[in-house]
Amino acid sequence: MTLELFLLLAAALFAVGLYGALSQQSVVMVMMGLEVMVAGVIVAAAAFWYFLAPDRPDGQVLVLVVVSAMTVEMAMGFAVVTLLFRASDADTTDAAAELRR
Amino acid sequence: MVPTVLFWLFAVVAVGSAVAVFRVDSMARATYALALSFVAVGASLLLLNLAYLGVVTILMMVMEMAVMAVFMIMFMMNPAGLMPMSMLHNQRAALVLSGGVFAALAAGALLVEWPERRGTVPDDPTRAAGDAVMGSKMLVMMGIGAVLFTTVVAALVLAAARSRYDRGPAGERP
Amino acid sequence: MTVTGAPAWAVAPAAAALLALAFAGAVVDGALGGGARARSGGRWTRPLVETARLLRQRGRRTVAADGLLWRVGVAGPLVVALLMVVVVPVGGTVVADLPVGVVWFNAMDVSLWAVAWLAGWGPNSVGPLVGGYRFVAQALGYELPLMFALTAPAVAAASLDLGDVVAAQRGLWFAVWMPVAFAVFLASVAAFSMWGPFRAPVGADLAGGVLAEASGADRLLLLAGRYALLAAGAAVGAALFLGGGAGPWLPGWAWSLLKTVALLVVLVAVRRRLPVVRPQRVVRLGWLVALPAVLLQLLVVALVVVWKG
Amino acid sequence: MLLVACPGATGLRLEAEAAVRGAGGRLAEGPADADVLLVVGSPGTRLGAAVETVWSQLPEPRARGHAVRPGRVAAVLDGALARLLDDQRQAADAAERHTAWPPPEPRRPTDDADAGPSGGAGHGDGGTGDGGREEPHAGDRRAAGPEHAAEGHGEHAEHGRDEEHGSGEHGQHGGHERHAENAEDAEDAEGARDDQHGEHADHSDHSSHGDHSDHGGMEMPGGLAMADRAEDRDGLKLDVLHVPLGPVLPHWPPGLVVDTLLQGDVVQRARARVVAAPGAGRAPFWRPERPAHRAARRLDSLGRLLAVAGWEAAAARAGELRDRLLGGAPESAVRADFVRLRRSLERSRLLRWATDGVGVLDAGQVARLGLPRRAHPPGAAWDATARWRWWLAEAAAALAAEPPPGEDRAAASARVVLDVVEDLLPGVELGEARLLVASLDPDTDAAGAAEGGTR
Repeated sequence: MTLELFLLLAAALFAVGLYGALSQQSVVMVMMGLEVMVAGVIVAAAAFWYFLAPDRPDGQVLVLVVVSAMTVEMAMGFAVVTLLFRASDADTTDAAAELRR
Repeated sequence: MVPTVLFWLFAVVAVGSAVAVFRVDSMARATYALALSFVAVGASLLLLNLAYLGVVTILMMVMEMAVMAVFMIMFMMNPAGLMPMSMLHNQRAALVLSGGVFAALAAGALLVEWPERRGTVPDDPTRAAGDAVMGSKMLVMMGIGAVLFTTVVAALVLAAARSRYDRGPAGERP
Repeated sequence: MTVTGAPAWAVAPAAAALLALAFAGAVVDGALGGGARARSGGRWTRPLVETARLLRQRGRRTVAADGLLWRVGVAGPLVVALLMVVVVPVGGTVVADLPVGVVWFNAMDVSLWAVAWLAGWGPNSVGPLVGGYRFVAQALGYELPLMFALTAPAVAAASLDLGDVVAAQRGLWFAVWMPVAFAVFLASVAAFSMWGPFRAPVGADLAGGVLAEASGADRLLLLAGRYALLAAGAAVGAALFLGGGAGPWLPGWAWSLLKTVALLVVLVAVRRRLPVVRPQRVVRLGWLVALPAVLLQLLVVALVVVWKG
Repeated sequence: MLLVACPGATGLRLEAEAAVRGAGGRLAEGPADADVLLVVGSPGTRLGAAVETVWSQLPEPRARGHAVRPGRVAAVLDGALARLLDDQRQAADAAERHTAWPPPEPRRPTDDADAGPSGGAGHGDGGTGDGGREEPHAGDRRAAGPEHAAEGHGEHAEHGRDEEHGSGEHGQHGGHERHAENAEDAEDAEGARDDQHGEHADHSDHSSHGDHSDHGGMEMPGGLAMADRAEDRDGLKLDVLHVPLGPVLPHWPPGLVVDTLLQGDVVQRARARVVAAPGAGRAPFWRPERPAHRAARRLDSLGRLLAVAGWEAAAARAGELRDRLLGGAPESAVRADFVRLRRSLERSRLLRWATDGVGVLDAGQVARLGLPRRAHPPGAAWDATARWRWWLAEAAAALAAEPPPGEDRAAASARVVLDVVEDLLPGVELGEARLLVASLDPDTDAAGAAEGGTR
């Protein structure tokens, strides 16, 4: 267990999430991609805390904030998707782009 | 030794199921693959002596995924993945970009000269975090609490125009 | 009393104890079931007969079922119950001495959302599906009150460790001065076990709901899982609110067991005595009655803790 | 044990319930939990087909019995139980059944799909196809898809979206042999049943009443139709499912089928009908001129409602009182227990929560149903709570040998009740729908005679 290993895990998660967020059409799937990216951030923050500065709680607080942010993102995301769905019967990003015009 | 083996186990599960999220047809499976990925992430946090954060991550994420599954199936075509179809766009660009990002991040992780470790892990990291949150960073916590609450209410008001469960968006769809 | 961790093999006796308790729950349920003067064996042996019957029965499959997810859902309740039990101190020992046992229990009961929903989703059939959704809807109602009900003992003990919570109850059980939290906790245990008035997810109006398509060993696992959840909930309740292994004369483990069994009997006995509360009502009850009540309780607890210094 | 009661077999049904209890068994909630399929009364064509489907869904080991004559139910049940324990026979059954999966595709001429009137005698699409439903359904169901999926879909509520292995197999080859092998139980009506069976084989298409809409000829996964989408009341366009409730459901009026259009667990549209049964409409079982029967009838309805509401203990008490009354116990002896039951029901807040506001009748409907104009607690709405209170009041009056309370009106026929059910069901959640039907409790015995009272 080294910092590098954990960071590699974080990087892998982040990249997978990025791929998902970019390649998926459905808004809900894009949200899932974002979630995976945030999971990578969580791992990285925790690893930095443990391996670099365990005597200071900042890393933990950061993780806590990130987890909360994730929940917020999810809740708002669902609300937006629901509204979108109701308004235009669409759940894909391409269709949402059309709404802008 | 044991922690290293466990770490690899969790890492493989986390990344593997994260990939599975975007590979499987069935929405239910995708959602629960993501949940599994988060459980593995939480478990790897446990390895870092972060019992509270690890368990809370598992708790929050499993709950989120359970609700997520409801929405997934509500809005997606073909929720059970019984019909083969592709819901992808600009896949190649996404692959290239995320591959590049991974390479850059990995290179950074391996090449950067990380500073020496300062201090030791406290006996009870949970207490340390609690002190931090409740002590000097009380404001942070209150802020988070307020934001969370507002979001939940806002989301529900937006989503549930006339919901049967008054507050809950669930229970609507098979 | 200090709590010490047990070696890893202690999982086996813990699992055995859980199954024994679950079986005891089934026996009590059968005994209280009443009614029939049974020709094949008395009331007390009914769970045995039922187990044998289900083991003999062949499992069945439905068309286009999601077999993998169904399996997860079927095995889930039992596994979750076991994971709950490993952090409960029995007398002076605990299988896994987790410093955040209370949160662990909470995380496990949340994973039941997923498990129950999967058990409903898997068979690709209307009854189970609606049952699974009912569980999630109901869970939205009870989860928040349960979280705060769990917080109350943790605040009073100033620790998330179940061992510390038990130790903090020397002199006065938490059940005595946090009755609201205790009641909400018990109701939530019944709810996540799909039991008593909260058994709408497996209701007769859905022809068995989540259980409707399960037969043979699948059904046995699900039913055993429900009893195991009740037992695990009772064990955690005994530790959180009834002082765990504290008591005169008898050794600690005996008291833990005794209190667990007592809670289990109470939970089991409720089953047939009350009609089912519809999930809508559960949500409304949870948010409008239980949540404010338990928040008030938490306030009282916090004030007491501050006042005591 | 799974009990399938046919319309017109109320007496047999009660006898069977007692026999099951006497054998230390309990009534299963669905085929998955059942070992024994016990059919009482004579099912007609449609119900027979439904019974075959259900039979194919029972897991091994399994046995079935068919009781037609009063007094023989316990013997039939014993026979079925003996066969259940016969290992050799069960092994043979299992082997036959599982080698036959997947069943040979039963190919039928495409144009057979809507040959309704010839042998189905008007109970095919007629019951569902009217009412101006927009969904493409009756008649244009997929001809190419596996038949077995369609059958199970049609008949069985709790399996609305699934089909267990081999109902196709059943219709084709397994069914007849096993039928013969089990025929020993059916002490009479042998010829009649053979006829029905032949008919069933010919017209099993009708058992799917069009819940398979044709998705432009796409091949459906597993032979199942995907859900359609339709507007819902939240303005979200969400999937809808066609799910028939009944005729084989626990605590459900015998032979009743309510074809519903479900969105999530909310009923969007409903059509109710009673499947035909030869035994229906003979001598009515309940004799309103006898007070004990009046009270027992009410207790029977009450027990069903309580079971649907999930209050097993009270349902069992109601059933016990009913049996005592029918067994000839004097009314005065039962009255004390009845009063106790009544008090505990009326005191139960949880029960009121379950039934309050379910199926509120307007004045016209009240008049059509022949209920007194004012609900029992004056000023209350005529919801399910008021109805079970009214039943209690009626039963109490009957036990006290008083004339029935309220205005003396003839009880409404099942068809009228079903019309009211159809009016009330849309917008109601599935569990509430069950309560609603139970609280109106149409008497299907007579309706089954008029070829289902289909319209």
